[in-house]
Amino acid sequence: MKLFEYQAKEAFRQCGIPVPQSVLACSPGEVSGAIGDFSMPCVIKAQVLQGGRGKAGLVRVVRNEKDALEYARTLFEERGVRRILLEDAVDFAGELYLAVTVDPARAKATILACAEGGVDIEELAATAPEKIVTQHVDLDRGLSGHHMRNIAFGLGLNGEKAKAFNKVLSALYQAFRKFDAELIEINPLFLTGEDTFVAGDGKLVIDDNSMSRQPGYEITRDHYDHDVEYEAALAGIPYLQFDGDISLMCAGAGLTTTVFDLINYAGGSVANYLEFGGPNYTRAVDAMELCLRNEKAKVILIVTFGTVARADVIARGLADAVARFRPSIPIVTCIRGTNEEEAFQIIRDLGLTPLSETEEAVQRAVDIAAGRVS
Amino acid sequence: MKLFEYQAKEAFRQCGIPVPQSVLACSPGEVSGAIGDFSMPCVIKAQVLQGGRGKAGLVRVVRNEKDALEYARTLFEERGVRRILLEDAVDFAGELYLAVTVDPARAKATILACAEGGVDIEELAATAPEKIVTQHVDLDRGLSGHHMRNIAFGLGLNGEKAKAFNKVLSALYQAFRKFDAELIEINPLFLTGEDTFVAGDGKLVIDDNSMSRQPGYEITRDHYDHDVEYEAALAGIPYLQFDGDISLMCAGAGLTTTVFDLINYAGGSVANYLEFGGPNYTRAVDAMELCLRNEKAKVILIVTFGTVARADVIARGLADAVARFRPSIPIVTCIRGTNEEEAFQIIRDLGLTPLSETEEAVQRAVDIAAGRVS
Amino acid sequence: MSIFIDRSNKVLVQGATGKEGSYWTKHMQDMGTNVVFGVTPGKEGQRVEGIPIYHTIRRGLQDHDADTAMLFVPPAFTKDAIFEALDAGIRKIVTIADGIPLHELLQIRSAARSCGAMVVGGNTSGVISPGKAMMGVLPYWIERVYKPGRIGVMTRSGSLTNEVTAEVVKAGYGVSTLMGVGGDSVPLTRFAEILPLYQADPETDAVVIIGELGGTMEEEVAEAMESGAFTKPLVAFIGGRTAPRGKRMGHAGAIVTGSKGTVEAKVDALTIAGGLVARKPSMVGPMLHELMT
Amino acid sequence: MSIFIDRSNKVLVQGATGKEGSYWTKHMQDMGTNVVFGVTPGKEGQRVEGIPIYHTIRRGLQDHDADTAMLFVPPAFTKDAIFEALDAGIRKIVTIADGIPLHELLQIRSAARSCGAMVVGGNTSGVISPGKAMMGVLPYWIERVYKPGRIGVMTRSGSLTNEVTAEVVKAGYGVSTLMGVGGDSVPLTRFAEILPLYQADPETDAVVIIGELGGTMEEEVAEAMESGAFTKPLVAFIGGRTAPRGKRMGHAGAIVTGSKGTVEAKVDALTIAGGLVARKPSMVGPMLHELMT
Repeated sequence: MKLFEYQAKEAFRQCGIPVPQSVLACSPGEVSGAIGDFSMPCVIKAQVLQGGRGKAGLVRVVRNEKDALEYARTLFEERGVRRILLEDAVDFAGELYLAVTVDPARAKATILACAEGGVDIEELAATAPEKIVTQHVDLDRGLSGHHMRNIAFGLGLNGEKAKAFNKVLSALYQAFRKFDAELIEINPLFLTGEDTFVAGDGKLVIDDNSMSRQPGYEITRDHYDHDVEYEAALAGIPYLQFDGDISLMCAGAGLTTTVFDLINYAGGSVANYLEFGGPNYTRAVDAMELCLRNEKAKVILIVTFGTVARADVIARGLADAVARFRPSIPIVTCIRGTNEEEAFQIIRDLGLTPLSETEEAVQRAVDIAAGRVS
Repeated sequence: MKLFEYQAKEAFRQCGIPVPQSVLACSPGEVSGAIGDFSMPCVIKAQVLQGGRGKAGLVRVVRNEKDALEYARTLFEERGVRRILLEDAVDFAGELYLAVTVDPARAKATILACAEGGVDIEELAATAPEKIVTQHVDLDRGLSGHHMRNIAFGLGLNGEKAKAFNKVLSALYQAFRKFDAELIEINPLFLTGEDTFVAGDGKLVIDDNSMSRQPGYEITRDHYDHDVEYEAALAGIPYLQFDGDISLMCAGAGLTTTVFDLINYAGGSVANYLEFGGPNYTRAVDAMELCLRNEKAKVILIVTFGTVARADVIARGLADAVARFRPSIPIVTCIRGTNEEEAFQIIRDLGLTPLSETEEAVQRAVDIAAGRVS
Repeated sequence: MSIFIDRSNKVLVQGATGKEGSYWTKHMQDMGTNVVFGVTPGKEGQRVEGIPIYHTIRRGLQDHDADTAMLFVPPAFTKDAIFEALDAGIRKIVTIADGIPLHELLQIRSAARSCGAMVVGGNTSGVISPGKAMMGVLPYWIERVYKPGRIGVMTRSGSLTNEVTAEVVKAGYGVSTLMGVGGDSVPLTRFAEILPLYQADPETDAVVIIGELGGTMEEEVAEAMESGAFTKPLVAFIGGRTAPRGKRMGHAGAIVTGSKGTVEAKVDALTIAGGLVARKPSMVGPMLHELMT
Repeated sequence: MSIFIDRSNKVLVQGATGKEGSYWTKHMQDMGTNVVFGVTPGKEGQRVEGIPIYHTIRRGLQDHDADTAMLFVPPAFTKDAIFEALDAGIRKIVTIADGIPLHELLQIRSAARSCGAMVVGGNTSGVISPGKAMMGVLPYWIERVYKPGRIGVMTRSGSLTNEVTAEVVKAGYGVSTLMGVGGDSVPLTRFAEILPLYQADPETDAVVIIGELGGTMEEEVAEAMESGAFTKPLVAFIGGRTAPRGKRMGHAGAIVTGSKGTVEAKVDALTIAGGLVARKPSMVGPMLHELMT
C-alpha cells in the first residue's frame, strides 16, 4: 500500500527523520484556519499518489496568504484534490536522494543514495548509474557502521555532514523495518546551510502482506483511478478499469494477465481486468456485479483453469450470478480444471457454450465486441 | 563478571522476569528496619558468590522476626557476609531449571531447561542428560516460536503453564542479550499453584569483554578470596593466591599456567599466579609489588617469552622493581624473546643469572623454596 | 529422476491437521508421496490420513526420519515454521502460503541460502513429478496437464501453469518435474537456482518456463544459458506483454518499475541466449517441437 | 605450501594508520607479505609504509585486488570491520583484537561460517608461514622459534607458542604454518576447522597443537583423528593440568566447567585417537621424533 506524503512524513517523524513543520487540510476552510501559523513563503502540496506532482501543477510555493488560499481552492475545487499539505519552505544548500527497498535475488534490503536528489531517479539510474551509491543490508544483521561509511564516503560527505546524514540513514532504515516497507524514499533530502538534513518529500510503500500488522492505514478512493476499482478493493477482488469493451472475469493473476495480452493480440480491447481466483473463486456473483458496473463492456469473458478453484464451483457461481443479474451482454466461458465435465453441463444448462480453449474464447469475445458475431 | 543474586534479580526485574519481593540489607540495623515489611516465614540469603549456599548454611527460611535478626547477625558477624537479601518465601508447586549460555562451536546461544530444578544441574547433566532440554538460538535471528515450543513441549508444559513459561523464557533470553551474558540462570524457577512462575534464585555472569557497555557493576572485595587478589584486580593485573611458596611473575596466560603445572610436577607449590603479559608487560614494578605482598613466598620466579612484550623492556622493569623494593627473597629469571641478549645483560648487571630454559628455571625455584639451594 | 522429490523422500507435513493440510496430505499420499509424520503444536497423538501427528518436528524426528517438509501453515507463521524445519536439518521445503510478509520472505531466503537449503514458494501450488510424488495443492488428476514425460516446467503462476502445461501435453510431451516457484515478489527459490537440477537430470530433455512481467528471474535464466551453465532446449511463455506500465496486475511480483522487468527485456534476453519465447500459450508446444527435432 | 597465507595473497590492512597497525604492517611486508592497501575511515590519501590508505574497503577495491584482510582494529569495532570485509567478498581474515565482546564473537563466527569464510582470532598473535608471509604481531625474527620447516603448529596461546615452538625447532624441525586461533572463549576459527588444511598440505608432515584447559577444541581434534579426517602425526601440549577447578587463569577460554574441558578429558581423547600428549613443553620435540621415525 502506497502512503500519501503526509502519512509517510508522519512515519518519518515517528522514527526521528527531520521533516518540515506541516499541517494537513481537507478544505479551503481548514487552509485559512491554519495558514496563519506559517511564515511566507510556504509550500502547498496536493496529497495525491501520482508521481511528478511538480510538473502536474500539484505542488506550489506560495508567497502570501492570499496566494495560498487561491491555490488551495483551485486544488480542491478544480483539480478534485481531497487533502493538501501546508508545509514550511526549506532553505537548502543541496538536495540528495536516499531510499531503502528490497533486493529479491540477494534477499537483502538495498539502500540507494545519490548526491543529486530532487531528480527522476529512474532516469538518473539509466543515464548515470555510477552516481548512485548502493548498499545491501542483511535484515537479521541490520544496518552497521561500514554500510553507513560506504554510503557517506560514496556521496563525498564527511565531518558533521556525514554524522548528520548517518542519523537520517539510520532512522530511515529503522522506518523501513518498522513499517514493513517495500520502498521508503526521501527525494529530495535537503541539506541545509547548517549541515543538517530535512526530508523534502516522503514516499512509503508498505508491503501488502504486512498490512495486518500496520494498523491505521485505510485504503481510500484516492488510491484508485475509478470508483469501481475502489469498490472492488473494498470487496477484496483485484480489479482494474480500462477504456475497452471486453470485461475480463478470470481466475488467477497469471492467466488473467495472459488473457489481457491475448485480447490485445486479437485486436480487442479490455474494459476491465478482474481476477477472482484463489480464495475468491466462490465469489462469481460479486465478480459479475463488478463487471456489470462497467457500462462500456460489450461482452464478459470468463477464463479459468482451476486447481483448488474447482470448475464446477465456478460454473455454479456463474449460474447464480446469471440468475441474479440477468446480464444483457453476452458471456463467453472457458471454465476448465477440476470437475470440468460437470461445469460444462452447468454452462450448457444456462444456454451457453462451454469453450475449453482460451484462444478460441478470446477470439469469440473479440468478435462479439467488434459486432462480428453475437 | 559474576553478579550477586540481588543484582541478577534486579536485572531480571528490569526484563520482566517475576521475582519475589525483596530488600537488600548491609547491616543488622538495616535488617531490623526492613523485616517488618515481610510476612513470615521469609527467606534470608547471604549475598556471596560461592555456589551451594544452602548446604553452607548461608540461606535460611526464618519463622519470625527474632529468628531473622538472629540469623542475620550470625551472617554479618560470624560468617563475614557483607550483604544479605530479605525475600518473600514462595509457595510453590514445582521447581524447574532454566538457563541461557553460549555454545562456542555452534556460535549460538544455548538454552538449557529441565523440569527438575533446584538441583545441581551439572550433576544431573552427568547422570541423566536426557532430562535436560537443549535449544540453540542464532543471535541475529533471535528467539522464535519454534524454540519455545521445543522447550515447553520438551518439559511437558502446555496450556496456561506453557504460556506463562514462554513469557519467562522470552524475558530471560532478552536479559541474556541485554546484559551481554556469558551465563544467565534461574535455579530454581518456581511454578506456583496458580500456573505462574517466579525466579527463586538468579545467576548472571556478564562477559568481561562487554563490561564497558554494562555500567553500574563494580568489582568488590567479595568477588575475591584474598585482599591481594582484589587489589590486583583493581590494578588490572590477573592474580590468584595459593598456599604455596613460589611466587609466579610471568607474562602470558598460557605460559603462566604452564609454569604453574611445571612447579607442581617438580614437587613445588605456588604462592601466587601473577600474569603481567599483554599491555601490562611494562608494569614489572606493579607486578613485583603484588608478589611481595604474599608473605609465604620464598622465591619469585619470572618466566616470559615475549613477542610484543620485549625482553629488554621487561628486564628493565625488573631492574626498576629491584631498585625500588630491594626484595629479600631470591629471584629466578627466564626472560626471553625480542631483544633477549640486551635483557640478559641487564639481568647480569643486577647480579642475577639469566636462565633461558623454563624447566631449568622452574627447577631452580623449587630447589630454592625447598632450601636445597639459595 | 525427479529433481526435487520422488518416492524415496521422507516428507513431514507442518500444519497437517488443518482442513487444507489434511485434504492435500491425502492427495499427496495418493500420488505416491511418502508422508512420514505431521506436525501441529498441541495435537500430538492424533492421526491424519494414517500418519501420526507431533507437537514439533523435533519430537517427530525422535520416532521417524524425514528429509523434506511440506507446509500448510498460515503466512504469518510461515517464517517460524520454516526456521523450525531448517533448524531440524531439513533442506527441502515447500510452502504454499499466500501472503508471507515481504521482510520475512527476505529473512527466510537468506537463512535457507546460508545453510544450503531449497525452500520453494510461497504463493505457489507446489512441486510435482507426475506419477511419482507431489508436494502442494496440485490437481494431478487433470490428465491433460499432469502427464508424466520429459519436459521440466518452472512457473511463477498457478493458473497459467495449467494453461501452458496443457499445451505441452497437447504437443505430445509430458512433464518430468514441475516446480512452482510462486507469485511473490521474493520467490524463496528462483528459476536460475533450479536450472542446474534440470541440467543434471537425465530424465529432463527440455525446460519450459512460465514467467510474467516484473522481477528479474527470467533474465537470470538467460544468464545461465549464456554462461553455459544450462544447455538444454528452453521455451518460455511470459505473460503481461501488453500490461500497462505501473499497474499492478495480481501477483506481487508482477509490477514493472523502470526499465527492469519488462516483458520486452525478458524476451530479448532469453532469445539472445538461445531460447524461444512464445507470445501465446498455444505456441509453446510447436516451439518445443522446433527445438527438439 | 602455506595453508593460510603465502606471497600470492593480496592483503588489505584495516586500521593500518594506527601505531600498532603501521608498525606491524611494516614487519608483515618485511617478511614478504603482499600488503596491497590499508583502510582507515577519514584518512584516504595518506600512505603507510608505502601502501595507500582508503576510507573503506569498497573504495580500496576500486583500485586494487585483495583476497585477505588483516585487522588492527579495537575490539569494540571489530565486528563491524569484519562484516565490512565479509561484505566485500574477503574470505580470509585475521584479527588480533583482545577483548571482542562475547556475543559479537558468536555473531562474527556465525556470519563467517554462513559464507564460508575463515576468520582467525581474536586475541591471537596471528598466522605465519616462516620465510613466506605473516599476518599479525609475530616476532618472526626470533630464529629459534620461527624457523621454516614441515611442522604445522596450532595454538590458543601467544606466550606458550614461543615456548613450545622453540622445543620443536630444538628437536631439529621447523614450522610450515603456525596458526594462532587465539585465547578467547569463542575462537572465530577452531582447531578442527584448520586440520583439513594441514591434512591437504604436502609441506606439512605433522601437527603440534598447543592447547589449554577449557573449551572442547582439543576434543574436536581427537574426533577428526578418530573419523579419519586427519591422519598425520599429531603431538599436543596442553597447559593447565594442575589448575584448580573453577579458577579462571588468564584466558577467557581457560575455565573449567563441570566435566567438560578438563585437561584429563583432552589428554584421554587425543591419546585414544592416536596422538601423543606432552606433559612438559620439552617433551614435544622427542614425541615428534617418536611419531615420525
